[in-house]
Amino acid sequence: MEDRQDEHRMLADSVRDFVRADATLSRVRALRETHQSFSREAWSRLADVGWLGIRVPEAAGGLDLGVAELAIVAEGLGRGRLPEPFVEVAGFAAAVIRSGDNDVLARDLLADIASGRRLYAVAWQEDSQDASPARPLCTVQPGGAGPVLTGRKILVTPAEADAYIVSAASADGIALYRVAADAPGLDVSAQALVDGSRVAELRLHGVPVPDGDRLASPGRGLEALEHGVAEAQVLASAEMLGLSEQLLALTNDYLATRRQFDRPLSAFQVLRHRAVNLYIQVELMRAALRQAVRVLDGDDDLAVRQQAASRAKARAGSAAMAVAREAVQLHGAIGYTEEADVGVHLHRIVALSAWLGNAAWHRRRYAALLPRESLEAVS
Amino acid sequence: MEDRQDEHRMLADSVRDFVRADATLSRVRALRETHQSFSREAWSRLADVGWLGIRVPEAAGGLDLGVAELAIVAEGLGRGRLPEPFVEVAGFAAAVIRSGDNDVLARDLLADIASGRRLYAVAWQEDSQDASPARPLCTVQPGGAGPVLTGRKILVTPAEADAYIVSAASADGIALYRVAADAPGLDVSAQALVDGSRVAELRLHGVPVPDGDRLASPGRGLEALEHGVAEAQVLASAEMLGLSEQLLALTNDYLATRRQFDRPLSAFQVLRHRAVNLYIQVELMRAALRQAVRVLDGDDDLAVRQQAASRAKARAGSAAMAVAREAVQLHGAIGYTEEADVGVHLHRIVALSAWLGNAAWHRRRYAALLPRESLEAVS
Amino acid sequence: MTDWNAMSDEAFRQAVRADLEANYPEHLRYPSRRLRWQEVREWYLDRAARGWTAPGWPQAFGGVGLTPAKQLIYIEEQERRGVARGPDQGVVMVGPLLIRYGTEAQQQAFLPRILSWEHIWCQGYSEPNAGSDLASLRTRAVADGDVYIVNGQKTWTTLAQDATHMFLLARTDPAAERKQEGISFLLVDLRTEGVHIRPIRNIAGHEEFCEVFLEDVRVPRENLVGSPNEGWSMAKALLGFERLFLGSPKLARQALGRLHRLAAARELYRDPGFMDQLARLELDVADLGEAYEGFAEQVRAGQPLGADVSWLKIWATETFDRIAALIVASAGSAAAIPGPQSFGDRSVDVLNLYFDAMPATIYGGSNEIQRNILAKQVLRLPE
Amino acid sequence: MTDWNAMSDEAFRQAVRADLEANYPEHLRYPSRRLRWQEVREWYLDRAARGWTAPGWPQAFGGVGLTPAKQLIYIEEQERRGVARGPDQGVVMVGPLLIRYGTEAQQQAFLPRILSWEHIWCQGYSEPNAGSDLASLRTRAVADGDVYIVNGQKTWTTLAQDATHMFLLARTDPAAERKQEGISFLLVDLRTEGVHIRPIRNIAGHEEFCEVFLEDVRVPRENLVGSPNEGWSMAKALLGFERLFLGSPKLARQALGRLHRLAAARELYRDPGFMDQLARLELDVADLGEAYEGFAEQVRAGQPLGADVSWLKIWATETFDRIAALIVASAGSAAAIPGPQSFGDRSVDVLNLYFDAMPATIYGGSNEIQRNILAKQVLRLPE
Repeated sequence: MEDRQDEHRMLADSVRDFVRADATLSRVRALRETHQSFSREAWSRLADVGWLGIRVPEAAGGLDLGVAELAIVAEGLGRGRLPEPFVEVAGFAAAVIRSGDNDVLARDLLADIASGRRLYAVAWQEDSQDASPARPLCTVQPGGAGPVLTGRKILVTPAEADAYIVSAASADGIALYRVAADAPGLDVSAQALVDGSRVAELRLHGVPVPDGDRLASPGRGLEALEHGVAEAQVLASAEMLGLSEQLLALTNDYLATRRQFDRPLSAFQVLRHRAVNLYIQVELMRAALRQAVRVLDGDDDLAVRQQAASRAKARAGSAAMAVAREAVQLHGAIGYTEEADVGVHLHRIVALSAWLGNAAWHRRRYAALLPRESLEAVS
Repeated sequence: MEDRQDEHRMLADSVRDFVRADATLSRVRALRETHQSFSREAWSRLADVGWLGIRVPEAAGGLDLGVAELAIVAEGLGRGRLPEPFVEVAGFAAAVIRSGDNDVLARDLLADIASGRRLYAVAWQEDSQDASPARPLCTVQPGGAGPVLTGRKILVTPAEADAYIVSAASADGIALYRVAADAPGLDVSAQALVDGSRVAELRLHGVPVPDGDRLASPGRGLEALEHGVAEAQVLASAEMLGLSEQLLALTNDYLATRRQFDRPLSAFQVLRHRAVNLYIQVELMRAALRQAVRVLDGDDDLAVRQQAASRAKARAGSAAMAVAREAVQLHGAIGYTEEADVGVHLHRIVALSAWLGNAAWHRRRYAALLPRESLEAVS
Repeated sequence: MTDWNAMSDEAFRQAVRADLEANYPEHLRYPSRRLRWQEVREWYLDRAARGWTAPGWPQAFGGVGLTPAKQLIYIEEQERRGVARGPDQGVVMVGPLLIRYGTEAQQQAFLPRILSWEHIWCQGYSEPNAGSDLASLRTRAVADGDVYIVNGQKTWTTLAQDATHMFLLARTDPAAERKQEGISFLLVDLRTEGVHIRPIRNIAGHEEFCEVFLEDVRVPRENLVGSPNEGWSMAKALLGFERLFLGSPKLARQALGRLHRLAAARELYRDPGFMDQLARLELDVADLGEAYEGFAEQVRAGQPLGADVSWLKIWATETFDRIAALIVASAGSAAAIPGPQSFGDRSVDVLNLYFDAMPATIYGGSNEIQRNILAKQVLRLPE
Repeated sequence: MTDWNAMSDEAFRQAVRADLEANYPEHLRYPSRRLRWQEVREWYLDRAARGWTAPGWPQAFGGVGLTPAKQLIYIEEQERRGVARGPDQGVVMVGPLLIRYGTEAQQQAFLPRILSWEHIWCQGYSEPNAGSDLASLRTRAVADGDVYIVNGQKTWTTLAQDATHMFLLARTDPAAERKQEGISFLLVDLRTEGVHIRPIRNIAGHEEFCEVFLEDVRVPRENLVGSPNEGWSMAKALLGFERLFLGSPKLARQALGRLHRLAAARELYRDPGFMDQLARLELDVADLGEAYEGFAEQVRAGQPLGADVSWLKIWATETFDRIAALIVASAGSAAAIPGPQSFGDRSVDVLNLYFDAMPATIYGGSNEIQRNILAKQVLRLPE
């Protein structure tokens, strides 16, 4: 226990050193002028330090660690606002791949992820309103030369993935397939989100998927997806925690150094108390995340994991949005300019809090999963 | 217009003088130790200055003025926290009586109200959850010697009324009857509310109601009741405005005079800003009330009046509760004692905001009455 | 010439409305960001040709000479139509300044060119490190023969890149006892040597305002307005009923309309939880509108506005902000997509109002400053 | 004698739970107000007879000598059972004070009588006009021969009407440079001449605290604890992990349970608007509980609590307050009725927690003071 805490502290320190050495914010700004959302070179460096393989089995070249370690990295990268799609690939895609039932394919894909050689993106969403993967319209059907996928996926992130993990309905349930970005019958169009990340819309016009590309059979696909979504929700919460910590730090620095009426802004009691309110929001995010990580590393029951994920993401979504909005206000006019660092963090928070269910959606799922009978007891 | 404004200012001034001359707060406290919620003697004084007859036609000895004038008095009495049931009787009961279709009985009852001779209370409610009078279980049925009332009414205020205006369902609709407090077959039990006012539970076991006691026929009863409820909702909002104004004044006085760390509390920016937030709540109540009064004095359409009433009471209910809670907090420990005046106002706000639909109920009714089609226009 | 003031309010309103509906172009209605001069130029020149650049100026100076009541109607109808705001500092600020304090020569030199849009003015008040605190104004103007030599930096200058002139406050007496004193009003041609303009990109990626650097800029002494060292008192005196507009329900209503469009597109009217939030905001806007009317009545009656109008600005901008936040929260995962996007057959921009709401609580005196003002001047709480 | 500390945490928890379930009377569970001594006397005397008055004191002084970790479990189980708080200032404050700073004579005179409840102590810190500001303490103690003569007034003294003794802070050196200095700790028998106790009725109508007037009260010099003029440092040093309890989720959980009872009675679970509000509060309490656990782990590990624990108190009390407000808002017109009332076959008190939530944000260092502390000591914002 003590040992693990020390290891975690060392991991957090090395993430901090990593982002400090990287000009993350200027890279985010520079990428905006391109049609890229991240740098392959920076991605390789993430592979070099091993973090892309945290959830990858040792046999596939990974570290085979837990959600706890992944969350520490996500939080630290969020604090530094690294533009690379760490949570999307090393978190979400890796978790979905691990949860499938095609061990051979999974090992290849996970090895790709750990080595940084290839990036995978999960293509599950079809409707921007629904954050549940349970009802895809995309289908897998027998074709002349084997099964083919037909349908449409949206908000697939990162758009620049080398291949996609696509969910599709069949008579027997939902299956998952690996589809290469240059597969025949696949149209990919990309668009930039508010944070500069790029998402793809996939149009699948009878894309052939040989059996070897089936990552999860119809009996397993939905569960694999749900496990992956829950893990990604927790990791997005971890990244939002890091982003919010940094916003709090930026805001406190600004208040302490900027002067008005011959005093630092931080001398004004109203601003002091509002900074404290931000701090409380950050601590609440930390508490919710801590609990969710413990559940994900300790409990296999999907409903329990989903509730913990919803709890973390409901808190992170609302708290991070509140922190971001207030950080802009406390920065005054400066906070509204593109050159202020707060905006760079805010954009990412807007994107992450909308991803995989926003706070309102998660609050409802959390409430739906609450056991109600015993709750009157203490009254 | 100018003249009317001057008249209103004079009326407000005389209400202020009236409550200043009356030891209202100590009367509220003294009444708590008795089984009375108000003083008949003070009631006579309200009759003497004419305010009980503001909405009573001249033929019945009243002033035949509008809701505007009644609201000014309600606000001023609220500010002084007069314990007498002005809104309940001179507002609610008088409005219901005016809206009935038995002119002979109405004139008698309104004359009673204007003169202060007798008090009437509207007995419409049967369920503490439902603030709509449209579905009484209490019935009027033919009895041996004429129609009789059977049923139960709750939260009838004031409990000490000389007679009640009781709503009852018949095959043809809802009718209203005058029932004397000592009528045969009527059990009255009273209980004190949080503000020290007393409400009655009526149990009607075949109470005979001769035709002359029918204030509104089945075709008219519900509408009369609804008109009265809408007017009472607006007047309760006016009283809550007055109560909140006084809480703001008490709080500002306290902040300005009480010293801590060698400065008046009002020197602390956090407390200054919070006092401003209370002020904004009070101004919002004023705006909503202004609009509602204009509608009630100018538009006969029931749905329009109900929407205006809901708007006023939704705002008053939530704003006054917020002001009261924060006034206690800003008074510190002193605010939590019974001897502090804030509590006396807070108790009345808790009671009034729960009466005739609380803020949440009124927000929902307001939303249900919104026309939605045209709303997209400006986007 | 029509005597507009003689018309009934309602007749005037109908006339304005008809004009705007007939002439204001559809594609410029309710723009999703502050438009640049070239985008609104045609409309404003057309209006200028018809003599309507300055509805509020006296007729003697080329204005329409509307009463405050009629001006309000004119503005309300523009808001109703969704008319884009032009670079109006010349009309709103410089005109009234020169009419009140300017020399005849200044009036003749500048007023007609404001009316014709030959000159486009921007405001030079804000400086880095002196947002709400004018006492720490650092731009200096030193008299040297028949010019002032101006050095300093202005910031948050709205659309300076489109302007030809700037009216600015500069410190002319560094020794003045109170720091609000010793400040003068100068009119500066932006083509003068030493002026450098750098647009600032905002958090939404638009270039709405600029930094303006002034390095040894030579400004003719005749471009000083009014008495030297009394610039700040003049600037304050110019704040007339325009302060009302900071509390206009316009932006909140626009946001509410947007929320309804999204609600209709996503069938949120069937969601009682959403309806509870919507009802709250509907009431917030309704009460804002009613309170605004109360202050507008004062203006119409020719009464000056008190410091209490500050609460309207707080409520208007914070309500706008809450609605913008609910738009984002109601868009699901589409909230991450910038710009207009399709929801069924409707197009909705989810994020632009969210960003627009941010400066609203900061500019025009931040809401923190407004609360300071209310605590001091309205509640009169001792410090 | 059982070595409780040697037991596993879980075994200890089960033992405590079993004991409380067997022995703590049902009718005293989750009282709706602070109970008076005569109401809880029997339970606490019974516990005293079994040697459990002071779980945290060292065994050498008659305590159970539990480790902090075990004490926490003991407290959690009491909260779980809804055990009413007794007049525990003797156990919580006076005991640790005397054990650390008292003379052997003081220890022998007072500690056994605390353990037996022969003495019931109340705290004399707060004064009128010195709520959060101890520097303006006015009660004075002047040495005169072998006594101090004490004059002053204490207030917000919880249940002083049930107490036999008060430990108080009094100014003994009015000339001290810093106003926090020159203050001493005195032990006062409330039966001494010149002591007058007046209960204060609170906003809910209960007499929970008192004013205590001290007029020429003669206190033996041997009742001064520790060094003269160092009372305030001692008082601060006594604040150990008890500060954690100000942030306990207990009250918020109790209120949430009440809300559920009302929701079940009024069928609010079918109301999606209500459910949205409920979900928010459920999460607020869940995250409070998790954060509390984080601090409790520190205590269990024997680490001192930092100033950051203040945020827990803010969140705990404000969450409690929000839940209490939703209870009121969910009760419809029944919210005006004080005391327990029937909803179908359930009895619910709608208002008492609403009133209970009010002092929670004020006492124990108001939430404003807690925010000041966090800004200064945790965020380290310059003033």
